[in-house]
Amino acid sequence: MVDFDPKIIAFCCDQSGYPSLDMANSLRLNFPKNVEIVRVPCGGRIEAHHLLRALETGADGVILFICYEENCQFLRGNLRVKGRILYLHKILEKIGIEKERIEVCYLATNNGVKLIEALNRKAEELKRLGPNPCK
Amino acid sequence: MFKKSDVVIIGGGISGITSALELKELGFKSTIIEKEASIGGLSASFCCKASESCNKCFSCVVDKKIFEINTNKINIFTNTKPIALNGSPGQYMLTIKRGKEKLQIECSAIVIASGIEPYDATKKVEYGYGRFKNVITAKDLDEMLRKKGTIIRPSDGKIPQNVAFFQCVGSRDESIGNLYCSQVCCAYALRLIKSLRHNYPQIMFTFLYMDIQPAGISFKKFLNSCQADKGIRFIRSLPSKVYYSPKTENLRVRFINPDIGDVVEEIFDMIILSVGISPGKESNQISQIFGLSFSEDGFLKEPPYEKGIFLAGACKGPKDIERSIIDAKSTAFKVQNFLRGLN
Amino acid sequence: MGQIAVFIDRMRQTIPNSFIEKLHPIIKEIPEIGFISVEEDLTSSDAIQRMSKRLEQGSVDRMIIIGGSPKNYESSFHRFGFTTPLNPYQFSVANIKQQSLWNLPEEESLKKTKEIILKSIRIVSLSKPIHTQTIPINPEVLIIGGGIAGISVALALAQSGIHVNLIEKEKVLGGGMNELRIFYQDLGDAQKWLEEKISDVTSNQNINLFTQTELIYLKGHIGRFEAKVRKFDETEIILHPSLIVVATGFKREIQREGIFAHRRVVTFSEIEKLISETKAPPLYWDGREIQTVTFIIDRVNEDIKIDSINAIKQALLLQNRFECQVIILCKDVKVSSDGMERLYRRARQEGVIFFKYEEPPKLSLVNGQFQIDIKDTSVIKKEDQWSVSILSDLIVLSESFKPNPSNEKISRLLGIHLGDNGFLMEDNPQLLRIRSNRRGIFILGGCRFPQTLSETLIEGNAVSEEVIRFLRNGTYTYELSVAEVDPQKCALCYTCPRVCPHSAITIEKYAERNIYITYGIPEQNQWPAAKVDPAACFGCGICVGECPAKAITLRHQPDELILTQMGINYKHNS
Amino acid sequence: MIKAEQKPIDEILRSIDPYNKILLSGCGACVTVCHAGGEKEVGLLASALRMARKKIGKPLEVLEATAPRQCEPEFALEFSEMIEKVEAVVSLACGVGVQTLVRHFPKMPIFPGVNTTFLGETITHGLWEERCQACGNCILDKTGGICPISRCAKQLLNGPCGGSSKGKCEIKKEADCAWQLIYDRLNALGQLHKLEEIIPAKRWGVESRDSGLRRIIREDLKI
Repeated sequence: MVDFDPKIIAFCCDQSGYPSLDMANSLRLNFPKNVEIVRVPCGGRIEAHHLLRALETGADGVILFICYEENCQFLRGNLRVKGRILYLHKILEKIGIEKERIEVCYLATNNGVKLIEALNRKAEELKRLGPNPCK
Repeated sequence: MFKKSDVVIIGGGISGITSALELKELGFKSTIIEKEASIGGLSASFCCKASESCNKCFSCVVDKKIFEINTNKINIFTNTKPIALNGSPGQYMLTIKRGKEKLQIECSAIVIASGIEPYDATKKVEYGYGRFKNVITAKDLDEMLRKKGTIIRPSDGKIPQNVAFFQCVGSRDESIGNLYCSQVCCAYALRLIKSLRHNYPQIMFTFLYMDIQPAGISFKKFLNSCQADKGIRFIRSLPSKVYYSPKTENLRVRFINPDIGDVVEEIFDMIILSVGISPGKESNQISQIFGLSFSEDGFLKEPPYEKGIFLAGACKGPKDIERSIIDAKSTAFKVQNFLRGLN
Repeated sequence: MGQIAVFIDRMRQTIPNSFIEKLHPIIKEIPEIGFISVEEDLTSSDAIQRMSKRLEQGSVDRMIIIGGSPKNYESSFHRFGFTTPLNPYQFSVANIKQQSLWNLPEEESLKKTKEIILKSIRIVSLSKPIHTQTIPINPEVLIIGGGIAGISVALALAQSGIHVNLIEKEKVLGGGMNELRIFYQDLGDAQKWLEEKISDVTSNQNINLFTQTELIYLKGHIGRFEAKVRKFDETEIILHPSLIVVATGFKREIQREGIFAHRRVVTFSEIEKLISETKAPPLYWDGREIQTVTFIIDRVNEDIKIDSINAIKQALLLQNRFECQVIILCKDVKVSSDGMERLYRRARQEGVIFFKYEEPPKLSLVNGQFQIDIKDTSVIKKEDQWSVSILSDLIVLSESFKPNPSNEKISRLLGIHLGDNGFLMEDNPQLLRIRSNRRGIFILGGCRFPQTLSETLIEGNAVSEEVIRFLRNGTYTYELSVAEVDPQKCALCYTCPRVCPHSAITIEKYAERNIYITYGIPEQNQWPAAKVDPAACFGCGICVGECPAKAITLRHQPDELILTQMGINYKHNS
Repeated sequence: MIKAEQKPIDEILRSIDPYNKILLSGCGACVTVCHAGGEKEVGLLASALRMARKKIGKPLEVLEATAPRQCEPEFALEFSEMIEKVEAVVSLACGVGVQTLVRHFPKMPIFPGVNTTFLGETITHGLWEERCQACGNCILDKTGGICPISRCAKQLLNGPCGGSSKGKCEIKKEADCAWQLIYDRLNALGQLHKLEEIIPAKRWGVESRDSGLRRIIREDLKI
């Protein structure tokens, strides 16, 4: 295990991820050290190339906080991004990068605790995986 | 102090909030009177009950509405109660009391969204709520999940292994005089079970019920997925008594198991009572102030339209969050008709 | 580019003064900064007023707020006519409440705060103003379906002075409600009530009633729909509604195989009609006096409570008025409607016998009567659980509630979704039952999910309320924070119209084909490309994520903004 | 339209292994429509290639460009300036587009990034099916508008083989038997008599690719 602070880019859907983040902020929960928050209007806005760019430009892992299935404000955004992640995982596999570096976490508006748990778990996992070899 | 508002809304739960927001969109100014320190009411105390996908508990919708009302600059009086109503329809003068301070609000119409209370489970003595530590209500469990994020036995703080849900506690019960179905608890309890099963696959649940009441479009799909889950046992029988063993703090439950065809006693390490809905504590006072009558079941009864007093949400009968929102929208429509002089 | 104003929100003393003092020198180092102002609570209305005043004086053209969640500020600025020289999109928020900066040691926390501030300055430098657009909107509505749902909305809207076009494909109004004769609450006459409603509709000046009429196509979006309807005599009319309400109802279907094909197996509607039309006992059906009636419900549609209600109501009437013996066989007694538990208890007291079954009961014919064999599960001891045989003159069988067969056509014509079960719309809490996936189209009643009359009426009011909200001002204003297609790049691949959940994208001839013609392009010179209708777009960005040609941008969140948020300095990279 | 599928990334990586700076060229026509080589796929592949090479310690510089239609010489020539700067090109256009580049840039190594698969139709979003094999002599008029050359595994011209079972093909079980479809359609049109006409064997050697490179020459259009 390498001791380092993995850089995590957290994409937060404005409908669930960001309100949960706000909740976590007001509860003053402890975040992993190196997190970059990206706010998007809906999970469906997140494109595969954003995620690859994130890994390419220095992130060790990416986590997507999007709405539960059947609860997307825009009805299908979460399903669309789920498909993109599946496609992306295939690419990552081909180029020899652990697909765990890109992960989806489903949230509702009031899951601040779950968000922090997911982030901390992710940080631990990335520590285990070691730094991203492609940065 | 003296204020003016088109509409005064009594109660800042989900129905009150929705009414206020809709009335604002319809072009009317409204004021919310809430007896607690913060708005949201009962609906705001629920946690998200998603498992792998959304289970339609509507707690996120409530969250969004509360966010909306907080940023919408609607007059809200918290820690406030109405104490007297004067004037006539279209020109009411409502006196309210905040702490020791008394205020008066002039308004044209009043919406009452005083909501409901969960049934007081201590009244069902045989289940031992309040006496046995590991008997809690579904409401308590919900709060536990929201605050601590986990389910634990109150007696020892451990995650339970074998949990029983008792349905119809305080509903459809002649012995306590509640001759109505609370309409929400079947789906509510099953959602709780489903989400707990997702997070803690090791916990086994027993669901003791009388009849399963349907709850909307995808309920059938949801129920099928619950029934297919081997960790949830459905038993059509309401338990008669709960015994307590002080040593292990476990609970022995006596009920009829139709599969075995006999009265059985089983040990559970935790019992959740699916408490029903009862009329709000304040409804007596409110009925006096606003001159309202009660339905057979003790809920408030809609007064005639000309009075300019409207009911919204569950105070006129049990409703889930979704139906409360729809009902509040419908009430907002009636209020706007009244204020515009249509009938 | 002008300078940037900085507002620090202390969020009612959440940020300590000492920390703000330490922030000042850091912010002052940044060259683009115009001025700094500290507020106690920036979401309060007087603070916003002070803010606008301050912005009017300065030479700044964008601003950042150092404070809490951007969602709080955004909703107050976007909604309340933030009247400053600044466009509400030319600001960004440095959320220093995030990531628990306070739990860190001070030095680290200051460093991180600075990073966050610098990031939001980069974001605000990229942001472009986004304006609003207003379209006029006529108070005209199209209601599809003349059942009770459609009727109640039509009457409510007409009363508010809205012009209503009500189309119904049958000859008469009422739809499924025509089968209901008696209300369960007070046993009142449902047909009389319905007739009054129908006569209100036909006599109302504001309601344009088209019976035997079907929708054949729909173009356009909210505020500017164009609907063509065809009457029974093949004449076609074009309507221009601003909003559409879909209330096409559901279909009842009975599967009559085996013994259920017998003439004395009747449906709920048939027994309802028989009860309401027979004045005094005895009751006759198929030339035979009826003394015992058995209801078999929950064979289909276990999740719909209408059958339970009807069965209990009819059982009481049969028992009281016609001195019949009634037996109800069901899986669950569904009493989750107001007053139903009392009715159920009354039925039991009056002698209606209830059996709950897990396995479907067996039926046979014995001497012209039905024999129904069912296990009596109310007995505790298993060895005592005898199979009970009931002899019955009449069987009332529940019909299944099926989606209206025209739902598929409706969903295709209107661009609204079908759920998995064939009813309209998927079950998504955000839709609140009455909204469809398209802005300006509402759905209510049985076409979404069969439910009781009183619930449908409440929904009808809720829909009327939504409609009036839109039509109240005579205009509809929306922000242009939407997706936009670059017609030059569009490959016409039809990806975006297919994926747009709001059916806001169409392929239209609108782009210029000939660059010499710049203004008011005549039809023959237009070139097809995907077009997002800004009034119908919700700005979710799903199409942007899908477009293979990268021809679509989300105006309020272009790629460069996302990359900047990720910490990539966009300018250097491209 | 032409349908294509992106090549496996490892295959592309192998072909560009010796180079350190490449151009990734996309095409805005058919391959964009089938999500194989439009601007978005170019960006995605560029990132993936860069990352894969960085991982093995041989960083790769990738230029990205997308032409509206790579198979036109003028559009291909628009790449000239960029091609001067790189050591190799990976083209995500169909085989035609790749060869247009090859013709115009004789000295530049140019590799295909997609497998050009077939001429097909969109069934639903994300599902494409072959419909035409460009045989050069269309017989759709005789077969009720359903092409047995592209849709029958055995390219039979006169009725199904013995393997047609319950309307499905014996070679590919999930595919419909083309001759079943032809029969059903002609039946629906009331034109079953058309089946009585024997379709003569195709003269592949004369009208199709077996006779060598096919060309269309329009003297009137020549400049």
